[in-house]
Amino acid sequence: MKIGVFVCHCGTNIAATVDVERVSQEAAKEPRVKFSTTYRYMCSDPGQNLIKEAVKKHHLDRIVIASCSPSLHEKTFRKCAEKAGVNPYLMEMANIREHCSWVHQDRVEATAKAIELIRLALAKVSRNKPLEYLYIPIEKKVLIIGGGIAGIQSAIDIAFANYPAVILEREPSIGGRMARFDKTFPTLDCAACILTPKMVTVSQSKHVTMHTYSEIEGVKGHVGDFTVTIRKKARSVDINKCTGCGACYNKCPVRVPSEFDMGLGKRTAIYIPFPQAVPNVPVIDRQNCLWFTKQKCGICKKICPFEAIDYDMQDEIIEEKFGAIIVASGFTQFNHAVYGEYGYGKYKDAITGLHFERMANSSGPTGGKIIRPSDGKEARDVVFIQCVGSRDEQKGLSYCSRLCCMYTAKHALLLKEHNKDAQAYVFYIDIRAAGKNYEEFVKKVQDEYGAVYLRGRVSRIFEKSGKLIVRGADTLSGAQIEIKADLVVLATGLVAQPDAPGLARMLHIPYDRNNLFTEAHPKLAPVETITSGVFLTGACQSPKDIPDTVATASAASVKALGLMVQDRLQREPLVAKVDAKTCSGCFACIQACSFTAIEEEEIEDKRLKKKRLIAKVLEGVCTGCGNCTAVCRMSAIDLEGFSNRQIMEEIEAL
Amino acid sequence: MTATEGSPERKRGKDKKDWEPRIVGFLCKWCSYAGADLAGTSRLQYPPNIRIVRVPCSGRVNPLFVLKCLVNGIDGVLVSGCHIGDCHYSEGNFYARRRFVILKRLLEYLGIDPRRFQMSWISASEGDKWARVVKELVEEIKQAGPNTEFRKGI
Amino acid sequence: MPSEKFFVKEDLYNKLEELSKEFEIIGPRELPNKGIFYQSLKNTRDLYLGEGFAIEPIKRFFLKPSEWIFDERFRENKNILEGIPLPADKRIIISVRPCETRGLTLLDKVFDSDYKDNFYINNRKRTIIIGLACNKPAKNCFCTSMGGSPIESRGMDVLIFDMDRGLIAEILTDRGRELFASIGEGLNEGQRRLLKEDKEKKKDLVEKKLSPPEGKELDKIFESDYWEDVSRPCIGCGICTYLCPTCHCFDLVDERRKRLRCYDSCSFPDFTLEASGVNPRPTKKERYRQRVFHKFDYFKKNFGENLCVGCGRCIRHCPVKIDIADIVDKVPGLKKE
Amino acid sequence: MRYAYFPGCSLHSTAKEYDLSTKAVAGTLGIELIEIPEWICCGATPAHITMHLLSLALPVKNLLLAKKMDSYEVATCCAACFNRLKVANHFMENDSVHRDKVNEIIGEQYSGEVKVRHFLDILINVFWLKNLSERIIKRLDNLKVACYYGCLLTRPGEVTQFDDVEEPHLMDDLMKILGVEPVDWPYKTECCGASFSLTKTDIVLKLSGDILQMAYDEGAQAIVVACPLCQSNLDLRQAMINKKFKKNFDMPILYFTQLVGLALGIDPLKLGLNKHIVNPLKLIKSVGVL
Amino acid sequence: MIDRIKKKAEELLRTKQVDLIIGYKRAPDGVSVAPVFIDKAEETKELIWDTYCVYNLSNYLKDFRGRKIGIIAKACDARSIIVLLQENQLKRKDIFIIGVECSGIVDEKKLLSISPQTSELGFDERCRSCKPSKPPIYDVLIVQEGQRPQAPRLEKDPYGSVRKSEAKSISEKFKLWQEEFSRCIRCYACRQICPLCYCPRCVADQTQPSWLSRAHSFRGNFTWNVTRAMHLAGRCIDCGECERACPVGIPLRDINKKIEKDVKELFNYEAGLSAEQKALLSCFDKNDPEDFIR
Repeated sequence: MKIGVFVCHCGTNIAATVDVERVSQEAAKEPRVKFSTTYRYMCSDPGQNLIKEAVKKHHLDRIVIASCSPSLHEKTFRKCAEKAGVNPYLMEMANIREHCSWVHQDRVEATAKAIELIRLALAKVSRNKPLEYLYIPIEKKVLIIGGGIAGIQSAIDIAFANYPAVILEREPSIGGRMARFDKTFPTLDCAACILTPKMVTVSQSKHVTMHTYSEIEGVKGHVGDFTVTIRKKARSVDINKCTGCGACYNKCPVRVPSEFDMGLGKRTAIYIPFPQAVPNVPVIDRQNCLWFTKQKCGICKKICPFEAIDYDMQDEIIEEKFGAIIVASGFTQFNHAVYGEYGYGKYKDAITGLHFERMANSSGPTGGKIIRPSDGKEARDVVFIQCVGSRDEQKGLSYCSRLCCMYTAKHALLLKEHNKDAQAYVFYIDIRAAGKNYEEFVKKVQDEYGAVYLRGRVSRIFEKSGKLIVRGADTLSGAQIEIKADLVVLATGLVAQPDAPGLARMLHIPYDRNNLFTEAHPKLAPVETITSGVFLTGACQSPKDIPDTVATASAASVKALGLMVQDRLQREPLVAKVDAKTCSGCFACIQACSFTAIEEEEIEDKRLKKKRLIAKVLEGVCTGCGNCTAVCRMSAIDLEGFSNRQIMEEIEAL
Repeated sequence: MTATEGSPERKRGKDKKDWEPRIVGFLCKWCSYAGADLAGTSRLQYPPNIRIVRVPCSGRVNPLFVLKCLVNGIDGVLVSGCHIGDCHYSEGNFYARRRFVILKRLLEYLGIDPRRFQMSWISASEGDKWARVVKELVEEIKQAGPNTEFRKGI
Repeated sequence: MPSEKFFVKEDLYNKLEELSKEFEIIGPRELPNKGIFYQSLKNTRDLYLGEGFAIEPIKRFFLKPSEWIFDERFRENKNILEGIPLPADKRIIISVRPCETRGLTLLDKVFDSDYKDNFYINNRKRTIIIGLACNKPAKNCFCTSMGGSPIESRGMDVLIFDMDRGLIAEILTDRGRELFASIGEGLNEGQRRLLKEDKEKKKDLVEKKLSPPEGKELDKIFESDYWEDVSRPCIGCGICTYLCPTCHCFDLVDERRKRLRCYDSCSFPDFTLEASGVNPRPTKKERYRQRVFHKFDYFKKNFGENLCVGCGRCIRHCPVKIDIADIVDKVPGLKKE
Repeated sequence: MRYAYFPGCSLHSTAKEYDLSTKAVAGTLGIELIEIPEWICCGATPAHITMHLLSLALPVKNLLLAKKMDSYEVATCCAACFNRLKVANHFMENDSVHRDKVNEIIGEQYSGEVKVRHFLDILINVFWLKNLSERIIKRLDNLKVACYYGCLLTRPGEVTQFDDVEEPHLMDDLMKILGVEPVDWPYKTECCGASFSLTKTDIVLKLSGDILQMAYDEGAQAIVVACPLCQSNLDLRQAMINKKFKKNFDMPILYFTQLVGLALGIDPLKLGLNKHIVNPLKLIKSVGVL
Repeated sequence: MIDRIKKKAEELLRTKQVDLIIGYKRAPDGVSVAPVFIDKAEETKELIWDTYCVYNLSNYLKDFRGRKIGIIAKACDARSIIVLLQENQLKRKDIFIIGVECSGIVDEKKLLSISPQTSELGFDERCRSCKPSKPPIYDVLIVQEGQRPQAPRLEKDPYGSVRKSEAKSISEKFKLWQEEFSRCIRCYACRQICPLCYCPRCVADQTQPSWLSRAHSFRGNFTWNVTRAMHLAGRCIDCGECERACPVGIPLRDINKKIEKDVKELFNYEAGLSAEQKALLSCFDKNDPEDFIR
């Protein structure tokens, strides 16, 4: 073993308080050290060339760099070692700058400590093993969980790069929450007009397959090799045969409240959620269909010209492999029934923003007329209440949902458009309109559309002779306000989907106490998670409006495509490894591994001449935390790069 | 060179006066090691008695490492990791916390001065806390005195 | 110079006090409800002269449980091996059982024959052994069957008999004579007669009898399943070997740039584990059979005597009550006289 | 069922009928109410506005008196007394700073071990409505009332733990058992002006007026209350309200205990029905109880 | 009671339900008891059961992996079987547990020192604070008829002795344990007798890296004993075999009880309750104590 020690001056950063020459001489006296020198800037090109020449000249096989912190130049010196013909993992650094020269002024003590730190590095490097980078094959396909605008945009970007994407959507059609909107702020484009073309491009793209009316059952494996179990719920309609002619759902006798229309309108048992549904294939709601409940009717099957209806279709479980996963599971609304002040949700005329969207929508249940759900009369005085659930630690959410101020302003505008003598009153705490043209939009609603903005909270809503009496305060004028409103629209906040924790556990990604998925780093890695290969987009990470959602969708797609373009993913070889002879199969490591990166493996034990189970590390999944090595009583499992021998050698040299 | 002899530069004073404590710190590379780096970049001064061993996570530190250090005559051992909830590997420090409370109480039960083995949570932005912890540690170990329990190699 | 001396305990204690200036005095000491252990006695009154048996034999003062063999220094880019200086201070080990000293004579055959072990030989030279005859052998002692007896004196410098009124020391070697020159006085007729009677009485005190098999008989049953059955309860710990006055297997290991010699036991699973991973004695059967054959077959072929002094320690301290005498006695195919 | 009864100042004076009817009902149903000997003022609103410690020490003194009667449950009718006793228990149990200070003032150790129940709570959750309905002799049919809970009875929710803070319904449930039809009206917990009655009477006239108006609009023939202050604001001030707002309300303000008494067949005079400003007897005759 | 055990063992062997029965038989010295391994039905008459049957036979299960084994198990032995099941060392279907109701086992070392007059029956100190007399897991239970000398239930607080020694000063504790550990001869009987020490290569035998010094110095002995205790944290079910097997009388149970107490008080975790239990050090709780962390 021939070790080369290279002590860096780092200009004066080190040389000022550490006698680098003497350190280099002392290091030369250490056992197994063949060559030791100093240079002003070891990380510079001349410095690195010095290393390369020294390696050639003295046939060095291991290198110790005494300079700055590894978090700065570990990669640099590893590449330099590789170019010099030394395995990159036979190089160790002694941090004699941040941990020595900068923090100790006494020259004698600093020099002594620098020598000891080099001795530690020498001890460690003497036990290093040459390691090769790990390469994991990448499955060239991306799974997108959720078919809202986030999922659709991701699918379009992935398909654009000619890589296959699979959209997994729980509802019968893609489109998500946005499909229910009427207009979008601030441009007032009709939501369907800007969404449907994207849905069509997705449905026609040969790179995108859609599993609608399907749920995710389980995820196994790791980046590059995710195995996902999908349950395709029985649609009772054969997608390939059905042309979407609509004969069936026009004849179906059943009328039940439509979830898509938030219960304002009705739908049949065999139905498509909304006219522009993609795929434009109906689904049979087995809870309400007369055939499934009472074995009666069956009209749809009879009149279907293409025999697409198949009552005894069963759920289908399929397994597919993916290289990356984009989570776009979206949001749901805060349940305003927790507020007694607003009547615990018993007033039919106290609706949420989405109800208003459905009413405003021309293809909605009310054909665009803003009416009072209780008696169907057109609503004249409408009160909008902001921050319902948001910014309320007691009964609601601690965070601000970001976009309610904007959609309420839009609603106030739509109200005026649909009924010119209607009057909107908006109770708010602060108007948050930070996006592009957002503030101007709100200003326009206040000035041109006469919306009355009252800064104050509503203390009570109660019904009196058919009207909703809204009691609130106007803190700017100090007056107590009482408005007899025809309709109250509650701007409920955005919360995570109810099954978000379940999905997070399946994907091994962390989530915060509001069940919103946690990003790898709030500033520097907002669309990634600490589980490599799993990316986040849209409101499932935190409430977002459509522009931000589309932006994060494209960002997540780039991250996923980053994996797709490589046929093999290079990974640091600093992963755990099991010594079969020593492992007793107690699997304390499997229980302790937070990344389920260890599996049971059956081997033929020569000594006992029997098959037995031992632990096996999945190199792709292992993040190298080393927790299993500390839990293993017989030290059968060891971590490359920070192995027991390396650390124990460092301890001996202390 | 074993700790008992120590490097030639460091005098092996027998009595407490001119004895300098030898302390080892197992620092997790994502938080505490970065915290120590920050202390460096902010030029915070602290006594040179501590030697840092870099580990990927506080969860990597095996109780036998701490035991090996104490038994080799090291005067003080510190294990430092990310604050609970910040761990880069999400749960490493939870396991470390549970493992080392057992070891610490056992060592104390067997007569090892509790000050000799300590733990701390230091995040990558707490350079000042790192300098403070090292100062306090050196002070406490100075009071605890040299590790005579295992020094004489009995 | 009379070969027997009579004196009382007080004289012995004072003599030891005086000798302790020149010699390190080692003797058995009783630790309440722990057992009797040989320790270097700071105050000679702690010396235990009763009937009990020390748990660890005096083997550990000659073949030390663990000792550093040599050290490695690194000077001027060269690795230099430095020997460890042999201790020179003189020692007296007193109140030693005859079986233990007889064990030493067997160890001498190993460490002081064509293979010279300096550490062992140095320890033997610098130690004077004063034995104490057994008044009350334990129920698992069977030294008489192995050629020994409660009053056996081979390997001792002086053998002391504990008579009820005082102690009679039988001087055996010059070192012993020199030591006991200034203590007590010669025997009178009555005491000599008492001594002879006491010797006769002690000879047949040992009840447990065992007729050790001949080497040939053992070889015949090397492959028999008998060894599988008797070895099943064995848990593979090191008690019987470490506490046996005659077991002398050791292991070499390098630690902290120094080489260490320490006891090893044939019952440990990886005693014969080879670097290739092959273990010629993989199961308890081979390992226990090795223990019996080494004691009653191989050693006899090499050195003419059985490697067992019948002290009964391995039976007394075996956690699972394996009785080697009973096993050897009931070996299949042994012709019973 | 034995309780240490804490009547409170109103029930010995302006709200005598509440006391009479409570004792009458309890007596008929066999609920033993033993008045706490030498009970003192519960502190009510004036105390906790002026000096918080005083507003805790007074009720704690009463609770200790009850404890000496070795009955660990206090029954009370007045909403203000109920509120003060509950708040005192809450602080003495959870807030060690106040506990030590109050114990130091009183010179005895107390940490909230005496339970406090409102009589309405006793009727519904201890005596059980089922048993009560079996004891009903005369159902008060075709009588429509508005149950008015006021503020102190239910708030603050986590301290009183009495009923739903926004939508209380206990009195409504009780009325149904008596055959009375409770009106679903929004002013169950609206403010009646409380102690402004003396200092700023016009506020009380406005607020109580709104309550009367709402009850009238919802078709209630009378308002049922459980707090002497609500009763006096709605009953005593009704004439002034009529004069000021040119209304002609003739709305009797009854205590729930009085209606329960009538249903149990107790003589109206024993229930103090003759002590009201707005005479309820006319309404009762019309309903056919007498 | 013993004939019911014999009958059951004999039936198991005859019907081939098990290949081997592990039980107790009289030792050659006629008084004490030794483990016995019976594979022929007629040999089951050798089986005995009395207050000398101290061994935790589950220690031998690791030698017969994969074969059908019948084992006689007291309450403490059964608890160690549960831990072995929890750690995938045994398959429940391979083990037929003949549960035996036990009322206390004799401590032979103490018997030697007790003079006959005292009424003490020399019961093992461990049996005095043993909670259940019935094994928590068994296939058949041999109930004890008639009254056999019952081990007196002494201390209510099983950790009384631990708390006493915890209260001592640091130097006092160190001196005590230094003296105890310096007597250790590293025979590893405590490891070999313990049913939970089943590692194919113990860290004590490993030299790369050399976790602990093989030298018989206090340094090596201290490391060995702490390593053994730490590796039993949350696993040791206090069968007391280690202390019984130690030839030099080191109070090993005091060490295990200390960790057992801490683990119970800190994490409310008890070893050997159920085979589905998670290993103590392989899980954590959000609010584990961290008062000692700066």
